[in-house]
Amino acid sequence: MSVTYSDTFKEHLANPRNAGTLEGADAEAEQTNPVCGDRLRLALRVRGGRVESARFLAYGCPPTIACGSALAGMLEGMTLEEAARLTRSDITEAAGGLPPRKQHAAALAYETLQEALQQAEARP
Amino acid sequence: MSVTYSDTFKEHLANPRNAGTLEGADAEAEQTNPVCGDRLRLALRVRGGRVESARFLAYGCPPTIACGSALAGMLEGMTLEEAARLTRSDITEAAGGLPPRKQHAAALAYETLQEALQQAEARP
Amino acid sequence: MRRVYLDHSATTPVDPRVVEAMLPFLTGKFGNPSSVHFYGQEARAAVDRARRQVAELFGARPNEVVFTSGGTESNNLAVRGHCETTADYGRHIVTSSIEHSSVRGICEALERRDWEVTRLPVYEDGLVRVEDVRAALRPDTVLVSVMLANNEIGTVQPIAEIGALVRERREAGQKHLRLHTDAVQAASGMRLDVDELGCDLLSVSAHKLYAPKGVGALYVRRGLRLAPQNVGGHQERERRGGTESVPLIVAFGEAARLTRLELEERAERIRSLRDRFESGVESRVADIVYNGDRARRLPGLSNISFRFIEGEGLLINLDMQGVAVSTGSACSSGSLEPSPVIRALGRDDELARGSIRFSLGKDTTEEEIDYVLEVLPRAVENLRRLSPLYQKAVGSRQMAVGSALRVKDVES
Amino acid sequence: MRRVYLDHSATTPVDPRVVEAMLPFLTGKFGNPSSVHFYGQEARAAVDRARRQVAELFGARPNEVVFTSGGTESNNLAVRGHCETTADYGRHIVTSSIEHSSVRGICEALERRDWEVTRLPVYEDGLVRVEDVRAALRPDTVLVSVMLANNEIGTVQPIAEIGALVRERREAGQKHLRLHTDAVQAASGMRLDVDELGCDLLSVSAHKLYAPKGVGALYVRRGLRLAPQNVGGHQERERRGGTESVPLIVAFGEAARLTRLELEERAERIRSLRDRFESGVESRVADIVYNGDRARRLPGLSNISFRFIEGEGLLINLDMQGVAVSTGSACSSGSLEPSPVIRALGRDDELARGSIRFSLGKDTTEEEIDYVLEVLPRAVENLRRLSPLYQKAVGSRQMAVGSALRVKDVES
Ligand SMILES: Cc1ncc(COP(=O)(O)O)c(C=O)c1O
Ligand SMILES: Cc1ncc(COP(=O)(O)O)c(C=O)c1O
Repeated sequence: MSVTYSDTFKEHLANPRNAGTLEGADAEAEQTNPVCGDRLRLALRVRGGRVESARFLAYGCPPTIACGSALAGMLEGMTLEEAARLTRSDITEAAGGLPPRKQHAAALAYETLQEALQQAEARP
Repeated sequence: MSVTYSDTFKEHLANPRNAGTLEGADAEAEQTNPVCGDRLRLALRVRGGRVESARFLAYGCPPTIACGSALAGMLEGMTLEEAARLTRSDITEAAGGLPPRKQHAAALAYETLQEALQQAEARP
Repeated sequence: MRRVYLDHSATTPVDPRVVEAMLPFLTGKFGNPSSVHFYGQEARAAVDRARRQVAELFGARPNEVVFTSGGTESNNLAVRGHCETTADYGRHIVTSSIEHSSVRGICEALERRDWEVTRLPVYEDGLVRVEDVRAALRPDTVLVSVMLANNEIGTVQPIAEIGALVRERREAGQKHLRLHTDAVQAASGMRLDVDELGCDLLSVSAHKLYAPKGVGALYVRRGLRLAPQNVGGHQERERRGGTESVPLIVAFGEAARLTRLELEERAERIRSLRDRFESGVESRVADIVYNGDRARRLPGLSNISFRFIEGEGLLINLDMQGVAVSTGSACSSGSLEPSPVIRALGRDDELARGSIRFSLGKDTTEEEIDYVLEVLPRAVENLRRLSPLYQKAVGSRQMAVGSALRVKDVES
Repeated sequence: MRRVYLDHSATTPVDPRVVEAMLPFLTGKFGNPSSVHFYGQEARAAVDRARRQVAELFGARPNEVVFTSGGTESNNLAVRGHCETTADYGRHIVTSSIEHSSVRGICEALERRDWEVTRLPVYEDGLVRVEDVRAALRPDTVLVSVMLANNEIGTVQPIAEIGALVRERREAGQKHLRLHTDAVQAASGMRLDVDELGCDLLSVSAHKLYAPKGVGALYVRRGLRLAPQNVGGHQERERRGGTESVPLIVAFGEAARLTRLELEERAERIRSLRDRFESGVESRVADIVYNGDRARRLPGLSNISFRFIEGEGLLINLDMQGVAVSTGSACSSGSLEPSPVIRALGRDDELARGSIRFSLGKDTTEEEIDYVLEVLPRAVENLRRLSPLYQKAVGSRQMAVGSALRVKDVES
């Protein structure tokens, strides 16, 4: 049941980027993996169609944390259109890669992003 | 299938006592183990009710050789009565001991001795 | 980086004295014990000596010891070997719900071949009850297999009592009923005696005793016949085929000897370090739950669930700071496998996922424990601050998350 | 005493380079490959590297390699593992009459469970005929298991041809038919390539390759499913449970690497020493019979029957002079077991009992061979002079036995 993580991945774990919550967020999405119970929360502040700040909270195995960190980190500065074009593998790559059995973490991050973007777009 | 042999035993193998045949023997016995094919031949020259010379030949696993050597060696100088009192375990002991699975060698030596003694006693 | 190994239940480093003992059997004394010549006899003698040493470890006779390739094989040989022999007399096994995956796996395999398996519960204390064993026994039960000490929480089961019960049933006429106990974890922490335990089969593994991985032993009580599993060759009195690993067996023998000599001393040191560790954790980390009875357990083991966070995350965090521990939970695509042992204690998934096993060894030092006590609370805190569960729990306290976070790159 | 080891088919000394490679994995790098932390990853990486090295030894992919506790277990896993999986499609096995006791033993065990086994003859040359395989195949045959090289006489079987035949049948619709070959002896003497051989399963053992006893491997062709035999734990992709013996696996990997590098050079040296040995024996000892085809055999092996005498006696005699060899025959209470392999060549019991295997190794020297050539003729002569069979044979020649005997204490 052993798993090898990359240095980038470990760096996300040791020093997660953009952890926390956001006051006055324009979107606050939370998704749970119904099977394993992993949870990811993503908060965005959007200014002029661009993600000004992104924060995440995560409960679950290390890949969930690393994906949360990678996702929030790469979102800051992106336009909403750019963010909407992100794929699961973009997230995996930014997290430093995931072992085959841990791909569900990127899926969770992706779902959470979609929810957050919907909220952001629904804003006036 | 491993087997440990004693030093006495090995000495019998390295330097068998009384190996060979005997001209003008008073007894020449040969027994074969019908199961495994081991063979022992024992020749005795008897003078005044005493074994003057004893010689053996053996084909078979090392215990058969060692028992032949031990038996022939101990017989020389014995009276026929003494020889008749020898037991299987006397032979085993003189051979330096035998592993449990090799006890049949002493049995073969014992049988050959009995046949030889019968021949010797049948002599005028 | 400073490294502290607190995962001795997973495996142990080989004792230098054990390396010393085995080395000659790699190069010079390399014979095959089945060979009749000098090299073979030399190897045979070494295996015989090791067999005596291992037999002494659990108070058995040398010819009651079968060498195997490890604890897993010992368990396979015990359970399958006995069940195949007795299948005509009954097809029912009693075991516990917290056995090692090897015993668990064999029982499942037997179920697929029409055996019935009763899995006894453990309670919050992680202990099997003798009354439950009594109630589970049926006339067609041929095997009770309950581990002596659990590998995740270290709880020590009442094997002597179960042994007495099994013997009583056997004497009352259920003559094929036998008791197997997996003592792989127990061997490093408590004295073993097969007669006191009343077991008929007992498994041990060398690599939990400071010898190399790849060798173990099964105690088989005199008179008990097993269907061999690895067949071919006359080794181990026809009970286990295959050329004996002489160097590993010699190593195991030496490790058994040292264990027997030093057990009490090791256990005492380890227990006091473990106690220091636990009181240190208690005073530094809130919201923790101990798993398993804290009195009836191995001296070197401490299993703690940290609320709001997940075991593997904590494990990796500690690892990045040089501290090696383990968790019984695994999360992989599409399935969560929270430790079945912790679940069996009645804990919910979250607590089961947040459980960490710290297992100390004979060479663990006070400094190492203190280092872990420095690193662990910070790691727990950092993960909790990332945790939405924790945020919810403390939400009402209006905690200023951002400002308190010690992780980098955090804005309010 | 001078010692010459000519029993490399029984086992080999560990190469110092192999010892060197494995040592770090006993003490410092002692992790359990299943552990997630640093120690575990370090061990996992070492096992992965060794897996690549072993895969290269026989031209396979790393994930087609399953590590086991040795050749016996590899054979057990191959034959039983495949047969249990395919039992619904057929219960017939084709094998040879000269397999190693492990394959023989498993086939016998399967016969007791209602399998049918066809044992192909070998002829005076010790070789299986492909036409015999063809004739033995039935629609319900699921396994052909024929060894690549025999352990007693070294003959190399036509596995590539058998492989082509099996593939042909499989393509013709017999889709569960597979070929297993026991390459435990072959690995040290010839280059292996699973694709050229066309086999689906192939067994090797480290201790025949200058690595320690207690580790082996089974090649399992991609896509082939086996019923695991040692269950519990997720090791070896669920195909073989039990903590991996990292030091032994690392040793095996290094030995495989060295074998691959040095095979041709070793084989050539060994073959020329073997030829020197055989012509030396021929010129010094009468009444000998070679066992097995002398062309199609391993380079290091020479099996000779010495008429009129018995193998164990000669073995012990040689051993007392420091020369280690082996015999396939065993004589124990109430039963004679002349080597079944030599009997399969059509030899009578006497010749089968008088057979001795000389097996050379990579470090055997010319001086050692010359020493054996000095000692062997004398030992044979001494035993013959004790032999009533020999006496009968030379009787007519009126040989003066007593005077010619060189043994001590002999009178005329
Ligand atoms: C309780 C228990 N039983 C069995 C085993 C298996 O032993 P091995 O690792 O030697 O296969 C282990 C350890 O892994 C264990 O902890
Ligand atoms: C042909 C053959 N197969 C299998 C084996 C068994 O291998 P191991 O000794 O590793 O169990 C041996 C050697 O003993 C052998 O020579």
